[in-house]
Amino acid sequence: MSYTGTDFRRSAAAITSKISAECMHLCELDSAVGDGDHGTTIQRGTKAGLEKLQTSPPASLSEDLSSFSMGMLSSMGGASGPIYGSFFMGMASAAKGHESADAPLFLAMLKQGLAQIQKIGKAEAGDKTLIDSLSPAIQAYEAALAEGADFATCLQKMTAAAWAGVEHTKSLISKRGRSRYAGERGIGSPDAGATSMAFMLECFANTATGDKSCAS
Amino acid sequence: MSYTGTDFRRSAAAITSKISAECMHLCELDSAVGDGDHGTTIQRGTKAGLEKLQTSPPASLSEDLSSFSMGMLSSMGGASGPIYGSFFMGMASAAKGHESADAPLFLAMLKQGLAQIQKIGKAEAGDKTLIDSLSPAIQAYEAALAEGADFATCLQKMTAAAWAGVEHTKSLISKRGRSRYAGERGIGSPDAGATSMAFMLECFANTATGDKSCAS
Amino acid sequence: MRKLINHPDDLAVELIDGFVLTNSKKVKRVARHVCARSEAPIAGKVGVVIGGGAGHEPLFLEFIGRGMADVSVHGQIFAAPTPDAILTAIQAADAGQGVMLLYNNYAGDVLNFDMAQELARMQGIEVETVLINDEISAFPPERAEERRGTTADHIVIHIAGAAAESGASFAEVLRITRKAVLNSRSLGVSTAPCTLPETGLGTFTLADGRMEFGMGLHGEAGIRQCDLLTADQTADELLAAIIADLPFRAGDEVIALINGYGATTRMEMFLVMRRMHAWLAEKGIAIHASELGEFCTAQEMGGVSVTLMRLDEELKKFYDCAADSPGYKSIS
Amino acid sequence: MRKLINHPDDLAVELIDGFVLTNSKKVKRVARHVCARSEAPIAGKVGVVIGGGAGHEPLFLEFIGRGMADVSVHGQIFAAPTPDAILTAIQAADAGQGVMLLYNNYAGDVLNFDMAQELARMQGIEVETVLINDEISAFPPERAEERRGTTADHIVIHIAGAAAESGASFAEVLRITRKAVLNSRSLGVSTAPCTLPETGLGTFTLADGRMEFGMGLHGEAGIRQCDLLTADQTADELLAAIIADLPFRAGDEVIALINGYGATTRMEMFLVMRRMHAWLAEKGIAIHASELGEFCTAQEMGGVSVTLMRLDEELKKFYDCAADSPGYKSIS
Ligand SMILES: Nc1ncnc2c1ncn2[C@@H]1O[C@H](COP(=O)(O)OP(=O)(O)O)[C@@H](O)[C@H]1O
Ligand SMILES: Nc1ncnc2c1ncn2[C@@H]1O[C@H](COP(=O)(O)OP(=O)(O)O)[C@@H](O)[C@H]1O
Ligand SMILES: [Mg+2]
Ligand SMILES: [Mg+2]
Ligand SMILES: [Mg+2]
Ligand SMILES: [Mg+2]
Repeated sequence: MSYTGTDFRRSAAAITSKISAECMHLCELDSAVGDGDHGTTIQRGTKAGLEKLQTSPPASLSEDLSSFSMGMLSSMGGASGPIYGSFFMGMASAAKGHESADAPLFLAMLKQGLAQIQKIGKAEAGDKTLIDSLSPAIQAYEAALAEGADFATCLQKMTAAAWAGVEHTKSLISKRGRSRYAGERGIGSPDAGATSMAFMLECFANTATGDKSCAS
Repeated sequence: MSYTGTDFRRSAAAITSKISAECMHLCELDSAVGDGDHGTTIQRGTKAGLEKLQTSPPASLSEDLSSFSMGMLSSMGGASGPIYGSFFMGMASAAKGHESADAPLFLAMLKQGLAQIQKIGKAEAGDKTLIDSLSPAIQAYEAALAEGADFATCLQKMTAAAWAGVEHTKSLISKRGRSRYAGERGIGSPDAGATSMAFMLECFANTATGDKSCAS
Repeated sequence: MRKLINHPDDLAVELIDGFVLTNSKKVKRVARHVCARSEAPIAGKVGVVIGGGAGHEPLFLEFIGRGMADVSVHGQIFAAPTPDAILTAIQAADAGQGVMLLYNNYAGDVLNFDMAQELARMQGIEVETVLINDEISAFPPERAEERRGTTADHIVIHIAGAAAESGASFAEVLRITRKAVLNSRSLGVSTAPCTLPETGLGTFTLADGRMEFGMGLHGEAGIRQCDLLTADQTADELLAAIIADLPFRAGDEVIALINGYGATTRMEMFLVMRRMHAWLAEKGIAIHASELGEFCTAQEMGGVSVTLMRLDEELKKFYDCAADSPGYKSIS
Repeated sequence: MRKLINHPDDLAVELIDGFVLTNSKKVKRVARHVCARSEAPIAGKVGVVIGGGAGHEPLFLEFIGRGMADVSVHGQIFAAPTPDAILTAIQAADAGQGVMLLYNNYAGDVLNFDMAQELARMQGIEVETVLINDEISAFPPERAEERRGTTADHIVIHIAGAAAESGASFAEVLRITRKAVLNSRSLGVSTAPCTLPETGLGTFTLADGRMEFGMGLHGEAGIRQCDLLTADQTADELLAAIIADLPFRAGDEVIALINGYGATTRMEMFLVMRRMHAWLAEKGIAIHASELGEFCTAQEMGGVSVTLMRLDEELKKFYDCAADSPGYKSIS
């Protein structure tokens, strides 16, 4: 099994419809401590990213990730626009020169995505951001890979860890973005961005392994 | 029994405290179909009228009625300011040259008050205004007087008819002031101004007959 | 209640205090309820007095200044001013060239202003009245003289003020102002009620997601309630009624005005304005100027009104003059 | 919800459509999310770009014009604009004398504007950033660089715009603008929440009769909730905190500003202004000018903020220049 440009186009479609379905839910999460627009923002971004893919000729995995990133960047705004734009741009740059990704390359892509997020956003694990679902997800993936697990299993572990990370954000106090002002009042609510990130990773896993359940 | 300047000063005090006590109630009545300020407006007017009396030297019944009128006129504004100002001014002009009012003169005063209201406000009986408590009140008074009733009885009949008039305004469609726009939607609510007029007439009656219950 | 106030009895006076302090370089306090532009009365100029109940700010309080009115007189919240205050206002505006009383056609206002007009005439001051009655919903065109004044106010006041400023005679100022009124039509829609600050009582009830056309500025009942329409649909309904009323026709040139009633966002106003431009273009009606803002409010009522004023060359000339009042500025 | 909108996705673009139609004589559309004063870029003049999330109108959209900014760029409601739109805005302001990016210090804005600044520099445009951070509640003075920008915006923009208009060099415009920011302090209180037009969700909950100090412009949590205070008490609390923060001292000369957040009546603002004048007089702080209005809103949020800006001769000179933008006019 390897992850191709075609797979990413399927992932992008799955992500877009999943995010649309969860739009109000994500807004409600953001509304508890932030300004309530994360759902509409990420929906706008994924739609624009997908449209960019659909209107551009077949291209490499890296080029497609980069197009998706540009679609998000030029449509989202807010804090999450540059953050998600950077994530996909990081994945694109790690994929450069490869027709498709095997399990180790996909890990490198995720790591490069995280690195770009941290480069631009300066957040650490524990700040109650989408890093708190992405970072444990990458760790779980890496641990599974080190134990010799296959690609599909790595992706499953990744997804489970992402959702555990979302759950963990409930206990955190935000240090970034609009939710930081809520301080301890934010305890009990999961972070909106961590949640959207978990949906994305889940869609990656499902499309990579051929599971269509995410493309509802 | 006759109604003197001193009696009017007592009436004015009784009216003022009664209106203050009923202020919110009158606002609520006005709020159903008008703009909800009749209570505060008439409260402001009676307070100002009373203050005018209290800060002016002892004077005739007519002069005191006229001072009270001026106090209302220069403090109330709205539709009810000129209307109530005219009412007391009419009473004052009918009382002119008399030390005190007996039952027939008091009737003349009421009639002159009503005439002034109609001169300035152009409303007819049935338009759902304070005329709809004042006018039947005067008729009841006049009928009692014609039947030979004493002053106190005339005043009691007046008060009862005023309240019956208030009750009757519930069935009327407003043709004057802000409430006219409500049309049939105003049916069921008594007119605010008719209600404040009934309180005033009741206070007149109580103070004239020595009943202090109104000066609560 | 959700309002920042002190003692309810002091509202009207304290709000005028704050207004005068805010604009001390350009306005002065003449009496508790009366404010004037600093230079009033202005020699050789017809005086313009405006006024009404408070609670509609910036109307009328803040529309005094160059190219606007000379004096404004206010009552309590939603209550017409008293005759003695209006008389003081007339005196403060009088430079011997005549004084025009320009206000909205409500029973309470007419009663009080008419009394003051009588008193002023008895003092030998030449005074005439022009009533503003632009709101179309409450009465059909045949009964236009019973209609209420609403959101055409500040442009009528501006044209009157500019005409007076130009040195026009009393008769001319009256004629031009009446023409401005006769060519103005407004209709609004409310989306949220407001509360009276003295009592905390609501002026009317309106469920979330409902709207009422023709609701008055003091919560007077409107003509039609319905489920909330879109901005475009709302503009369509308001414009169709207004255009048919004058009627406005292809080739006319107008001022196109959107007024917010209080809690309305400028976003909503811009959406309605956007549609209005498309509408008028389609009808062949030219827009000489667009205005958008809160000019006439009903406390924190939600909703908008649309006003159109048809211009001829004379009205256009005065409209295009500069206006410099705290509540309305126009830089030509 | 109680708002007049069309399709939620189109809000930001349609509101800009309406803005440009309303002000077509003085502003132009540069791109979907970018507007400029008609003359921009202006030869020989430093360019000033302002922007941020939409939904705070008139901020920033309407503060372009003479003595104000050259270009404004907007995102969706409460969401910072995107880097490509900001880049377009920079290009539209660039007359070769340098372009200043002037906006409020929020994480989302900084991320997007910084990206655009990089892109513009790669194209050889000289670009620098000045962040506005006048709001005192969220961080102590030692962490002032983390503070948010709020209701000092339009006076900072005016001083920046007037300085640029005067022909000052890029370095001078940056210095003067930074000085204006450093001398500004704001604090607000919310009395009623607002709803996001896209979703109808409230940004926060606040019971009737309660108020929250330091509430952010997007519903970010404040620092203290309490029962509704009077207008005077509210002014006292806001001023005590602001004055201690800079600190402002006897002998200082200031601009005293009251901003309404959306659903606030001007009546309430005038009451707070009234008390502010008494307060500052007592402290020996002179008021050079008072401003009152809705300059920076958070949809239909209720409440007010107070802003003080301490002036020196240089700031006063630029503040006193004329401003002619759709959202803010000052006639000198
Ligand atoms: N510096 C940061 N690094 C990583 N993620 C961040 C950062 N700041 C904010 N986020 C994420 O962005 C989400 C909010 O996104 P969104 O609501 O779209 O933007 P905004 O805060 O501008 O309204 C947060 O829930 C958080 O996960
Ligand atoms: N033309 C009129 N003649 C007699 N009474 C009137 C007239 N117009 C209004 N009123 C009375 O005034 C009352 C309203 O007074 P108020 O609320 O104080 O004034 P406003 O209508 O200006 O708010 C009505 O309830 C009615 O009884
Ligand atoms: Mg958000
Ligand atoms: Mg009333
Ligand atoms: Mg009233
Ligand atoms: Mg946002």
